[in-house]
This record gives sequence, structure tokens and C-alpha cells, in this order.
Amino acid sequence: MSSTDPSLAEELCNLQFASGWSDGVVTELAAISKYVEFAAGTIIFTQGAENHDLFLLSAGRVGLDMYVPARGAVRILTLSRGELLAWSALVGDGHMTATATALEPVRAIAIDGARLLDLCDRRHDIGYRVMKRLAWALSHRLVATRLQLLDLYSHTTPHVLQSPVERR
Amino acid sequence: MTANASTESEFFFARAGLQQLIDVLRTRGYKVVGPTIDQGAIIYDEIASVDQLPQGWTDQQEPGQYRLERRNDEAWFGYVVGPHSWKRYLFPPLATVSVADKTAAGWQMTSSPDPSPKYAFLGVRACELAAIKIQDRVFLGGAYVDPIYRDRREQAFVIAVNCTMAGTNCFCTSMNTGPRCRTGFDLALTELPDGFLIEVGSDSGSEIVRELQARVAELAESQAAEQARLQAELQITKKLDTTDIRNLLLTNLEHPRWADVATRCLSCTNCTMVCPTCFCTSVSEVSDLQGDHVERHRQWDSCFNLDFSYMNGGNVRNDIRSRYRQWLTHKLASWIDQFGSSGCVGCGRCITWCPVAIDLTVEVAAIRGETP
Amino acid sequence: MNLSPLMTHAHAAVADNPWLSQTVRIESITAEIPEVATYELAFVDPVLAARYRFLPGQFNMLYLPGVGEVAISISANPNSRERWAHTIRVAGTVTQSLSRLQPGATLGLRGPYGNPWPLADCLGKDVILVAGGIGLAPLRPVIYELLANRAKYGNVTLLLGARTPEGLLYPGEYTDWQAGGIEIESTVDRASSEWTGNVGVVTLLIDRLPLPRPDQTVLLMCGPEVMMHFTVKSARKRGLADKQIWLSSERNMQCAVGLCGHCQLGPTFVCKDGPVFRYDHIAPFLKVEGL
Amino acid sequence: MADRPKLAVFKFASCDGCQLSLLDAEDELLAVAGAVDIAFFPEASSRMLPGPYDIALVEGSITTAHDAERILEVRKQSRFLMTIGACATAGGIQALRNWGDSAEFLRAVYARPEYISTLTTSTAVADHVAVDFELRGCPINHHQLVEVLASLIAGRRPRTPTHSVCLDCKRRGTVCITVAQGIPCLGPVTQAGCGAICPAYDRGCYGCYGPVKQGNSEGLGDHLVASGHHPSDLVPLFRNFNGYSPEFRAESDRLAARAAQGD
Repeated sequence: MSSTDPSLAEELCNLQFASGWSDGVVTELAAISKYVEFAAGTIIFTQGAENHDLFLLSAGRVGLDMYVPARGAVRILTLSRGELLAWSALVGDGHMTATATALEPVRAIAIDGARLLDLCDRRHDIGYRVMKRLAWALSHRLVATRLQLLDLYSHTTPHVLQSPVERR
Repeated sequence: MTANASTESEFFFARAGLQQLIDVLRTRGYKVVGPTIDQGAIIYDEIASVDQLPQGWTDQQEPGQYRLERRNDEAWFGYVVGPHSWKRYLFPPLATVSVADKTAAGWQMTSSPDPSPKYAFLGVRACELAAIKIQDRVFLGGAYVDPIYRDRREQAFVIAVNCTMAGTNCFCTSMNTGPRCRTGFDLALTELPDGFLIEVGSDSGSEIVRELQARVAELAESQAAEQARLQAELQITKKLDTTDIRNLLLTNLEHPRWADVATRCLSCTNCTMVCPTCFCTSVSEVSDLQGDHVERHRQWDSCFNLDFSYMNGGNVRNDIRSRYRQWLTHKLASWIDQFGSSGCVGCGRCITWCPVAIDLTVEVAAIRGETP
Repeated sequence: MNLSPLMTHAHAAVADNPWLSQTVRIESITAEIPEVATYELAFVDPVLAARYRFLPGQFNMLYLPGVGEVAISISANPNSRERWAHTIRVAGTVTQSLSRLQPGATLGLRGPYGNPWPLADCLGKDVILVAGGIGLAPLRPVIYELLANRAKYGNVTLLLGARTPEGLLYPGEYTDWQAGGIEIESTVDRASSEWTGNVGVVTLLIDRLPLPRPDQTVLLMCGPEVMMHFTVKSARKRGLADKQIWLSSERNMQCAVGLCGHCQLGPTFVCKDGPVFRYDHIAPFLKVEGL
Repeated sequence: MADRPKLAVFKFASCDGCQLSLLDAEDELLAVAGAVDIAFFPEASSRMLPGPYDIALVEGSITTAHDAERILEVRKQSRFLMTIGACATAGGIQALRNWGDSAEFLRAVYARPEYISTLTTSTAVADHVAVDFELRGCPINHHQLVEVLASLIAGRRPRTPTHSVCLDCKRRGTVCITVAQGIPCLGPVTQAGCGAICPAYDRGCYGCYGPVKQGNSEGLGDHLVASGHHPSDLVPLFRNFNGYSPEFRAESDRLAARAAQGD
């Protein structure tokens, strides 16, 4: 990983996570990153498994599923270009909270979580930027999750009485 | 009357002329509705004789209180306004808006067959003229016209009476609606000890005057009438500061006063019912046993009713705070956006007839930050 | 908040009595998603049938004698003649009774009422349509209009949100719409892992949308109020101004002509000043709870 | 005929007035009788078919241990249970004993109180089993009952009023007796349904249709006290046919506490 793919640095700048950062910062980030590709249908990681890379999606969609006993896998979110995957590699304990599946051919930038944390520790200016973007992405995800939780499209009709005949 | 009297002139008739006026109108097919005493109050009801007028009585009003009292004279119009307003007749509390009948070809809908009564209103005060003008804008002034109101309004003959006294809860001067009757009447009377000064406001008013034993008023009579009207104006003590009131209320939708008034307000609808401009209604279906003949009945409703804002299983305005806020902000603020004027005419009915004595002028002052 | 000049055209069609319904017959009923069906209606009177026109975004009052009236947006092609569609969800007394009727049954109709979507403002611009759940129904006439005059508009994208994949309305038409030049992205709140489409709230679709010229883009939306609130937030972040955003709102509409007082929202009567509003006109009142 | 819903009418502690309202409906009752199969209605018919029933109308409050058991059985046998009247919905006038000494009442009323087996309280049906719909009134209005039955059969929302009595007074032109005569009246906090009869005869509303939803009994109580009524005089105003409904009960207890404090 000593030789950095120049297109990778360029792509990092294009993605919202690193957009607007100086060349120096991007180069540092690119140095600990690599492109990874997953064929459609590939399980990128499974719920509970260890994973040490943070992914920035460059192309293709990824489905996140959580397993519920008796209901099976429930899809909770799909991610696409520009979005973060596997943030628990950075701020969790490295065990994944959901199963990620490539729904299409996926290309992503994988950033080594341990090295990124190390970079953040050594260079607080970079650490601040990374954590700020991460916090933004997570707060955004939290709001989206709350909206899902509100179940906005469900409708209750409490004042409509069911006919006793129909109840039979 | 003199043949060449202009409609601008003021006329005078003796007290006996009032019965004559009622008789002329009744002969012309009008149902004359005027003030009369019933249930301890001066209400508006159909009358045939001056004997039914509240002669010698006045009304003593406070927030949440109304009492009849004897006057020390025999005036017929020596009171201000009571629990009824003319909207009861122009915009009846219950009306059939349409009828549906099931036929071989399916449902057929027709307009209400109810005829529109031809009313003459006797004793309409300046604030009430203003209220009628406001309801005209609501029901006749937009793209859609309410046919029930229109038919009654077009036929109505309006005899205004100038106030010669004011009540504690009157604030028409704040709303620029009175106490002087200026427009919107066919005839306007000012009661004097020995008769009435008459102003004519329309051709049909002029036509009626011609049938009365009226003469052109003398200067002293005009001056006496002016003096009596002035007396009413001077008696008004209640004030509502309307300065920038639209923005005051619409930018204070989260003011703590709304929660405060909600502890007192009963959400009982009385203020909206006695208000001469409130126009909210609901329609209900009334069908025969077979369900083949259905009438749609429109009834007075109120924004204070919980279910008024019912939508998809929930009520938008789900507490008294939001319902009182809706009423007051609509009446005094958003009404201006909708109809180009305030919805309040300063008659004070909502203050008198609130069973817990809530006074909107006090509430507005509180929102304005003034200590009541 | 002025009445559209087009309204006078619609107004000309109503009788002297705005409370009076005309007889319409149910021509067909198509089950859509659970509890939702599309009813094709036609006037029994041929004169009325020939005269009836509506604009995308307008609604009708449907009347079941003995049960009551309900405001339903029109989901038909605005160029359709003789019969037109309403997509109706069972949500109350009237819609429930309606759901028990069969083709051939008659009911009453008044309309069309309300202000339409601002199609004139969309000419030459990119158009984003955001529909949540049954909110697609009032936007469908817009889609037909955009398809019919596709060259007059820029990029057109339809963003759909629904509770589940089964809750996506009019799925059978998506292929035609896409073939006609409309991009469609859909997302659902809940799905099993067999679902290969998007999962997540509809606002995420806006975040991901390519927006080549935000200042030349118009967004039209209809759905739950909370969804629309967050759609605006996402759209603002992508460079759209509030005056480029339009929504169709919902209130308890009873008379449909501004005479009964039920549907007020701040200074507006939703029935006659809306239901379609430009966001900046209505925003100060939408955010106040219980207004 | 098999498709007609089976209707049953059950009586608990009550005066029978609500059942009589149903019988009073005459013409409408015939229509109702045609639309439902009256399977159990001891007041009207000797025919007593066993359950289960589609619609159960329950009149009366729960005042004995036997009542408390029987209502469980009624619930089990009924798909749709609707209470009719103030007794079933709020405990009725007999719930006044909930504030008193039941044993003392027994001694005062009965020569041999030991033969009487009763609970110390009179409570609403909803305090014992789930209730699907409550039809208010003392007695109920038979037009409303027919409307509710018709809507149940049609499967639509019954149109029973949810507004206050004041609205009905104003619609019919009755002058407010509280404002014009100073008579305390429960109208502002009572659900309409009777047609606002009492104020038209210069009497304050007794609250027969129970508390209106989101009413403000406390606001009314406070104002009446502020305008000169003694709290102890107002306690009986709230403790009436619907005195044990949660809203009126809370306000009467509050006023009683104020009276006890010498307010």
C-alpha cells in the first residue's frame, strides 16, 4: 500500500466525506486506503463479525440487514455512492452491527480503520476533520432512522368501527 | 313628507310612527324582526307591535354577566346588544343545503326547497351593520357565493338604530365600526324623547319613508340626535389596541398567554356562537328510514369543538390552547389576510357571554406585553 | 395565495349552488395497494361530462348520500375526457362506505376545487417530484402532463417513498413513465432482504440525486407533513430555495369553497388557497404545532 | 336471516330507562328489528337465545359481586360491547354511594340489611371489561341509539355529537342562564345529546350526557367559586348522574377539598 493510486485520491476528493480537504490531507488518507470491489450478491460482512475497514462507497448499492429471530433478515437501509459503510470499525468495537450485501457490483474505498485512528491521533487537525464528517454522517443516519421509526405512511383509522358482522 | 326632499335629508317622525313603520313593512310582506325580552335578555325575534319592544329596559353587562334593568325613561332602544345577532336570520343555525333522492337512475341531487324568508330587521346597531358587511364579504365576496345567505340578504330591509348609550363591554370605537351608523342600512333611526330622527340609506328606504307620517327634521332635532349619539361614544371605555395586530398575533403563536387562557377557557363555543361574524359550519346527513331520501343539514359549528379539525383519525387542534389561539388569531389577524378586514366589530358579545368572563381585549393586551 | 386565473374556468363549471353535487357513476374499480383502490368516475349528464375539466393538483368532493362527503385529489390524466380517476384510501366513514360500492353505483361529485401544481413554472426546468405513500395520487396528473409535453421540461425525476415495497403506488406504470423520460427512484421504510430496491427515508434519495442546476429546478411534493418537512431540509442543502418548492397539503376540507372554516391553516383556507402551496408561503404556519 | 347481527341487551344496576328508550323508538325500532336478530332482550321479548352475540348493549352499573362476574361472561359472549347510559358508562346516580358509607346506607334503607349483598361501590362497565363504544345519556337518546346501531350494521363511524351543550343552546336560541341569571350550569363541560333541554326551562344542565371530551371542569369550578358560589354548594353540581366519571369526579373532589379547607 506504499504506492498510492492517483485516481483513488481524486475519487476521495469527489466523495462528500473528504471533499474540500487539502491535497496533503487527502494524500495522507489515500495512503491508508485501497479500492475494493464486490460482485453483486457478495456479503461484504456479516452481523457480529469483525471488520477493520471503513468503506466509502464509490459505485453500486449496498443493503444493510439485521437479523430478527422468527422474522429473518430485515433490510434496514440501503447505501449508495458517497455514503459510509462499517463505521463501527472506527467508533465501535470492530464488530459489525448489521450484515452488508452488495446489491449491484460495488466499488468502494476501504480505509484501514486502525491506521486511520492512528492518523487521527497523530494529526489532530486530520482527526478533527474525520470525526466531524463522521459525526455529520451519523447524525444524518440517525435522523433518517428516526423518520423510519415514525412509520409515517402507516395509517390508523381509529374512528372507523368494524361491523360486528365483519368481525365474525 | 315634502315632495322634493333629497335622500340626504334627515326626517323626523313622532313615536307613534314606529308602529306605522312596522305595519308598512308587514303589509309589504316583510317578517319584522326586532328586539324583545325573552329569557331574561333582549333578544331578536319576529314582532308585530311596538308593545313587544323592550320599552323602558336596559342591559347591564360585565364580562361573563348580563342583567336586565329598568331605565328611568320609556325608551324602546335604550340598551346595547344582546345574546342574539342578525346572523341568526341571514345565516341560520340550521339550514338544508341540498337534498338527495335515490331514483332508478341513481342518486339525484337538488338544491334545498326551503324558501328564503323576507326579513326587515329593526334595531340594527352600527357594530352589527359592520358585522353584516363582514359576512357579506365571507359569503358573497369570493369566487363562491353561499346561496342561502345571498337569498336572505338580498331581500332583507335593514333599519339601523343609533346607540345613545354604550355598554361596559362595547369597544366599537377601537374597531372603527361605531357607534354611529354610517352605511349599510335602508333607514337609520336615532331615538329621541318625543320621536325618531330618520336617515335614509337606500331607495327602498326612501320609498318606505314616503309612506310614513314623517317630515323633514328641524335643526334642533338633528342637534338633539347628534347629542344623543355623542353620549354613546363618550360612554365607551373599553379599548382594543389594534396597532399592527395581525403581525402581533401571528408572530406570537407560541406566546405563554395561550397556555394561560387555556386554563380558564372551557372551549364551550359560546363566544363563537354569539359572535356576529363567526361563520363556521358543519354538514350532517339526515336520511329517512329507508335511506332513499337524504337531506344535508348545515349547522353552526365552532373551531372550539375538538372534532372540528378532525383529519385521518386525529384532531389537528388537540388542546384548548390551540383552539383558543385559532379563534383569536383568526378573528383578529388572519381574517385580515382572508377578507381584508378584522373579523371583530367590537360588539363585546364574546366578553359578556363567555361563562367564565374571558375578555379578548385583556388577552390581546397580555400578548402585547401590557399588564391588564 | 391568490386564486389561479385558471380557477375561474373551473368555477364556471359549478352550479349556482356550490353545495350541490352532480351525479357520477363508478365506471371501474381497480385495486391498487392494500386498502387503496382507483375509481374511474363519469358524469351521468352528458353536458356536464363534456364540460368537465380539471388541472393537476385539484380535488373533487365525493358524496355518498346518507354517509357524507370527502375531499379526494384527482389522479387522472388531465387530458382525459368523459371519465377520470380518483385513487382512494380507506381512512374514514365515507371512504369505507365507498370501498363497498361496485361499478355502476352512483354518487355525488362537486368540483374541481383548489389550486393546481405550478406547471407553468416548471417549463424549461428540471423537475423533481417527491411522493410519500398515497401522496403519489395527486402528483400522477402532473406525471401525465410531463409525459405528454416531455420536451418542454428538463430532467424529470420521481422520488417515491413508501412503507413497504407493496405500498408503492401504480407499480404497473413505472416502466411506461421511465420509457417516457422520467427517472424513477423509490425507497421503502421496511423490507425483507429479498428486496433489492432502496431502503431508507425518501430524503436520502434527494441527498443522492445528481442536481446539475439547482437554481433551475422545481420540486413538487406530496406526502405526510413530517416527510415533507425533511424533504425541504434536504432540498435546501442541495441548493433549492424555498420558493422553488411546492407541496400539496391536507386538512379537514368540508365545503371546499372557503365557506365552512374547517380547513384553515394560519391565514389560508387549504381548500381554496391550496391544497397546493409554494413552500415559503405556508412554511411559517406548517411548523406550528396544532395550528 | 343468518347474516343479521345477533343483538343482546343486558341489564345491570339501573332504572331500565335506557332500555325503555330503545322500546320508545317505535318505528325506528321496527327497522332495527328488521336489521338485527334480537337474540336476548328480556325487557322486550321472552326469546332468549344463547350467545355468542354480535352486539351487546349493556345498561346499568356494576354494584354486586355477582354483577362483576356476570359482566365478564357478557364480554366473553359479545363481539361488540356497547354501554348505554350514565350507569353503565360512569356508574350512574347510584355511584354517589362511592363517597359515602355503604353499610350505613344499608342500615338506613333496609329493615334487614344482612340480606343485602352488595359491593361498596357502583362502577362503570369499563372499569371491569373492555368496552367498544359508550353511548352517553341519562337516559340515552333513542335517535342516537338507532344511529349507532345503523352505523354498526353499516360498519361506519357513528355520528354522535362530541360538542358541548352550549352549542346546542345557541343553535336553538336559548339565552345562557349562567350569564343572564347567574344559575350554575354544567352545559359548558357536558357533551351534547339531549338537545339542551334544561337551560331552555331556566334550569342548569345536570350533565346527563357526561363530560365533553377535553372539557375544562376545573376552569368552570374555579370561575363559579370566584363569582361567589361556595365550593360546598358546587360539589352536588358535579356529583350527579355522571358524578363518578373521571372528569366530574376529580372536580367534585377538588371542590370538596376546597370546602373542607374552609375556602
